[in-house]
Amino acid sequence: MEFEPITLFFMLGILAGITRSDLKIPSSVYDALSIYLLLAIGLKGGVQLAEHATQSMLFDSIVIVGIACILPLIVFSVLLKLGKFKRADAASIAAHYGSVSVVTFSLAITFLEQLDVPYEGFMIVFLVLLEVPALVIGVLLARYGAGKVKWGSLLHEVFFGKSILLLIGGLLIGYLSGKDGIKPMELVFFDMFKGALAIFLLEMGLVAASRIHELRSHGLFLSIFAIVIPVFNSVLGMLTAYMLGLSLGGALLLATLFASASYIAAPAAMRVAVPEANPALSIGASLGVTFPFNIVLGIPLYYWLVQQLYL
Amino acid sequence: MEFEPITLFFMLGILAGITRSDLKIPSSVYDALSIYLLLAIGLKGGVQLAEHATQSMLFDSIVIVGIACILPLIVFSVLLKLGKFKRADAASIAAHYGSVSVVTFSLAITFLEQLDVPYEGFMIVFLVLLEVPALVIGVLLARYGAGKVKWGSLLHEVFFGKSILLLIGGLLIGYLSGKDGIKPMELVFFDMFKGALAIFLLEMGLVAASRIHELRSHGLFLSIFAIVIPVFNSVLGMLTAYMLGLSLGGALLLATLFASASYIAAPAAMRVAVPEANPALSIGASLGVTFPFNIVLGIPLYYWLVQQLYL
Amino acid sequence: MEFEPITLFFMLGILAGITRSDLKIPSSVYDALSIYLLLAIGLKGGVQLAEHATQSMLFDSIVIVGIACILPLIVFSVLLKLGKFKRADAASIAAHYGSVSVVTFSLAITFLEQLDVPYEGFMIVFLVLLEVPALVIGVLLARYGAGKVKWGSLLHEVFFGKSILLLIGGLLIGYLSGKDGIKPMELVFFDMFKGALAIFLLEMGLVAASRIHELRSHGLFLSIFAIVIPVFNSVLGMLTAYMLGLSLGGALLLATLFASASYIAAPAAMRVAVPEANPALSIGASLGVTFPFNIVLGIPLYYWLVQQLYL
Amino acid sequence: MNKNSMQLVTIVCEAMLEPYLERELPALGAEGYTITDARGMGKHMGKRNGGWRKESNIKVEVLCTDVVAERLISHVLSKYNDNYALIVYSHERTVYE
Amino acid sequence: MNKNSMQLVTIVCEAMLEPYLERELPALGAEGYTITDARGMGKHMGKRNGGWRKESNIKVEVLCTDVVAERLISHVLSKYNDNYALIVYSHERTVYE
Amino acid sequence: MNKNSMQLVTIVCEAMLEPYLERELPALGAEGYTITDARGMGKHMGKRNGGWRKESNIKVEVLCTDVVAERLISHVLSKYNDNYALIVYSHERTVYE
Ligand SMILES: Nc1ncnc2c1ncn2[C@@H]1O[C@H](COP(=O)(O)O)[C@@H](O)[C@H]1O
Ligand SMILES: Nc1ncnc2c1ncn2[C@@H]1O[C@H](COP(=O)(O)O)[C@@H](O)[C@H]1O
Ligand SMILES: Nc1ncnc2c1ncn2[C@@H]1O[C@H](COP(=O)(O)O)[C@@H](O)[C@H]1O
Ligand code: NA
Ligand code: NA
Ligand code: NA
Repeated sequence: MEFEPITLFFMLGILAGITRSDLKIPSSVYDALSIYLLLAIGLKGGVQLAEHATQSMLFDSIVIVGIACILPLIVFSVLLKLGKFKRADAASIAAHYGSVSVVTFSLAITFLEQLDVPYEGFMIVFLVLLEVPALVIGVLLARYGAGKVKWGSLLHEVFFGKSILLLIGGLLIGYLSGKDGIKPMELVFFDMFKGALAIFLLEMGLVAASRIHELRSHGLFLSIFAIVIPVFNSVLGMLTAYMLGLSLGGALLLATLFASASYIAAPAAMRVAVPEANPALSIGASLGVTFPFNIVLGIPLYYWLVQQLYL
Repeated sequence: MEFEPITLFFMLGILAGITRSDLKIPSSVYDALSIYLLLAIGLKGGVQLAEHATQSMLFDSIVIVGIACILPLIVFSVLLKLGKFKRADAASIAAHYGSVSVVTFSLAITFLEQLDVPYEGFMIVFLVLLEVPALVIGVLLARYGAGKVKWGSLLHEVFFGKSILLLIGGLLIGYLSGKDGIKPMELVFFDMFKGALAIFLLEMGLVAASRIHELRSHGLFLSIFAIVIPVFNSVLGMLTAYMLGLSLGGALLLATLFASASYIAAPAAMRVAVPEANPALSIGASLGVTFPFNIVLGIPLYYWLVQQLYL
Repeated sequence: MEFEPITLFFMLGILAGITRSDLKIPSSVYDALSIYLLLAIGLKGGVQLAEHATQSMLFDSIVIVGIACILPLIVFSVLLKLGKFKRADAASIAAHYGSVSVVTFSLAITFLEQLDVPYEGFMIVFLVLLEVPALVIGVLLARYGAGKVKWGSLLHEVFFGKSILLLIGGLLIGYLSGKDGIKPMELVFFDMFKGALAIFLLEMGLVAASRIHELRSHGLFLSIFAIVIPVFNSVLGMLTAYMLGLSLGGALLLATLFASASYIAAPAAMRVAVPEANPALSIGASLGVTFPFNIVLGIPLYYWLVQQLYL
Repeated sequence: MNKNSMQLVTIVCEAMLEPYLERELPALGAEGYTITDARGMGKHMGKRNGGWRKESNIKVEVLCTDVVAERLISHVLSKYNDNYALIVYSHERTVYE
Repeated sequence: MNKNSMQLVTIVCEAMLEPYLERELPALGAEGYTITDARGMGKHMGKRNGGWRKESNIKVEVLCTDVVAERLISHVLSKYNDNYALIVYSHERTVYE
Repeated sequence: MNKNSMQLVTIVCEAMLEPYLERELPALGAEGYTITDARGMGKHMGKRNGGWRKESNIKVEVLCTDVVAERLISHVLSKYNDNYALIVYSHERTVYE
């Protein structure tokens, strides 16, 4: 049996977390790695975009964002009706699951590259486009008929928050510099990517291990939710991709985007815009359950599903 | 049109700074990057020196340092007479503009390598030599006829301050190890250089954006000063290079050295030796105006000027 | 004369330390580098193990660990009888010298690779095996006939302390992924190793320079001790290797393992289990004297000795 | 060397409130503040710990007059105490100039 | 805005004691604590400075009742003062809710 | 458990003063000190903020007798207050041994 080392790094982190090892990744290293990963992903997308941008991308984008907007609405109803969650909590969790996780996306790319499966280079554009709308919908759901929204703070938090800024910034730099301009930096931003991701996942394992404990209230319901919803969303994603005529690799990436839950941009935005929501619930579910699930089982599962669809 | 990605990284940092994004490069990462850049520049110079040291270097050095000592005197008079600055402030700013910026120098090297223009490898020696004298002159100007100078603290601050220590240390290590000895470290210290510089410039953009605000008093005068003086100094630099028979590439490097203003060694040294000078003025000018100017417009301008001179 | 750049980096750190330069490697960078080095060493060992594991390794391990257990007993008697140290201090120092230093080991590997001398890839397994037993023996020596031992805390500290966890974790990941699985990470974990080690040694020089001052009491005795004992232990190590039929490279590595003294795992473990021991003595000796000695003179000396043995 | 008696108000809260407090404290009359990074545990932990690492608190200290202290404290409590991890305390201090 | 008078107990000690204190303080009745990283020098420096960099202290602050304060202080002193670098002090503080 | 009443002197200043204070405080009679990294704003900000990032202050705390406190405070104020960002305050504290 073959093991994917990146997943093993994640598991080592989990192990260190649950055995209460004194292993700690300094928070500045964590910050540095996340800045690096966001920039690298953006640059990669930008270079690809400069070479392979297609006419149909605009149409594809509109369809994908449209369908993606349904996700938080479904999640919200499930939590409110079935889960008996408070309105604010349901809305906040919906925003997390409607938005996306850059690291999960990176792992799907790594997964495809390991198997030599091609994919559309411009998928990174969808990553950027999908990050934001669910956050806005989450706030609207929380505030519907109640209280006023600090839209100014929220939009600022979202658009000038570091995830979007670095992704779009990287995208633009990659696009403007092109493949040749980026060449002297390829070593750092492209070739080192997988190694850096491995160290980042070690840390993510440590964090995820500490997050699972937070699912004290609503624990069972949320845990099941945090596995069922991603699978459901992934199916929606691959069907959308199939419909739009994306390649098999592209379908896996879109499925993974839909399935992934945000744990960086969404918590920050919700803490500002819906502060009465309990962040332990949303982060516990997205980071403590969904992220590990996607990394270890989800991506291979979605790949298998996509293969059936593309037979 | 072609864009240089490193400059784009700097602009992304500026943008993040002025939009008050939450993007922050942890200070330990900034420190680590600056240690890395200083060492890498030193090593590169040392290896080159081991291979290409020439007899005329000593003579060249004396001429260059001699001419460089005139720079702070000119700057000082301009500030005192035209700008009506306080003696201490004029002296401190003169020290900043007489000394040099390692990062600006690195960008000029990157600029030449992008265009495949050769340059004298030993230029790095001049970088080291030019860092110090202006600081001493600055202190003398501030103290002339007044107060006593803590020369002990100052000299210690300058020679065992990390910039000089790492530059000279790297130079020696590179020189003693030679090209073959350094080979197993080339990947880290040479090939990764440009990528690391890009991330560093992202941070420099953030810092520069926060520094420009400090030019409240004397703002207009200092802003013009911070653009005119570098151009003037660069011309002095390229004439010196021409006179000494350096190559076109070498002339651009010397022009850039003369044009650049220190924002690491000089602030630290002036804070110790001339504490009554207002650091907001000198850092606001050197880091908030001159550094961005040199990075974005200055180096291409100096290159164009050098080309005219070397026709 | 040829200089090894890594040693020069260490000396630059020492120089910065004793001249009280303001050069400081941020502690988070130090932590990040040590995590990286431990993982990289582990991965390297794991990949080699997957390819070259031999039947005789189990037997070799038992012999090596058995002989290694004698080391702390000798050290303990020397300190107690000859050095008139307190029981707790003697036991704690014995634990440090019985255990091993991962960085010293890395340098021995680098030394062999520079000279193109082959070695058994599975030596890293002995590194892991030798880290622990001396710590247990140290505690037993301190507690013999007195007080009770918090074995729970101690064993947890040792086995889930980050050194062992990362070494064993890296070993397992390397073993499970194999050479091909690790390939996309080779750049980061293998090719960058020597450069990262150089920066780490710069910091180690700074730390070592600050540690030597701590040898105030017992200073002379401990300083001599900290040079004689490693040489003695190295001879024991190379004889063991010779006896077991290891290669010349393997013998140098085992000699270095025996000669090296722990300065990460042992201090942490002793602080928990034998808190009345004075850590300034053990760290002063192991980090302030033995580590520099091994890096600069020890490894070449052991190599010369091993060559005589393997003539 | 002048001596003044002033209140030292200490606010320990989630790090994400830093930019907000930085804007609000001076507006409420604080002439300065000092911030240090902190981590901690309190009664509301788990229920409203918003940071996504344990190490995500800040400690904000403000030296100010009694009047300003009163104003800062009641502002911070009324605006943030319901939804954010927070603790506020104060004491008199002698300040030298 | 309620005011209570409480003790603020401050413990400055080696960073390696953090996990131990984190377990023991709540068990002794502390309802919360705040920790910041610190570095320093004291009388026992050199003799028992266990960290292997200078920057290895922590400052632990606990707001609590007099009874709990007494308990924390005597526990910490009796358990750790002999073998670890440590200093403990306290003062009254007004806490607002 | 002995109780002593001592002054806790707090100095918040530019980080670059750390090596100077480290040498001067013990010479003036301090038996120890604790330093934490801090950032902040004050009246002189902009006019003499020498650090080249916002995060460049330190907070130095010294527990000492009244006499030493007086000495430290007047030394620090007279030597550094003119040209460096700085604030100094103190209060009595109960120290346990
Ligand atoms: N009793 C206490 N003593 C010291 N610090 C406390 C105490 N209670 C809370 N804190 C600090 O205030 C933060 C927020 O507290 P809470 O809102 O109770 O979770 C905690 O993370 C601690 O840093
Ligand atoms: N007089 C003092 N004032 C402030 N902090 C102190 C004092 N004495 C000791 N400390 C702190 O307590 C730690 C341990 O002190 P000690 O056990 O005396 O070495 C030191 O590293 C300082 O951080
Ligand atoms: N009123 C205040 N309250 C708390 N900290 C202050 C206050 N004023 C100044 N500081 C701190 O002292 C430093 C120097 O102050 P200043 O010299 O006024 O710029 C600031 O950066 C703050 O960290
Ligand atoms: Na999603
Ligand atoms: Na210059
Ligand atoms: Na050993």
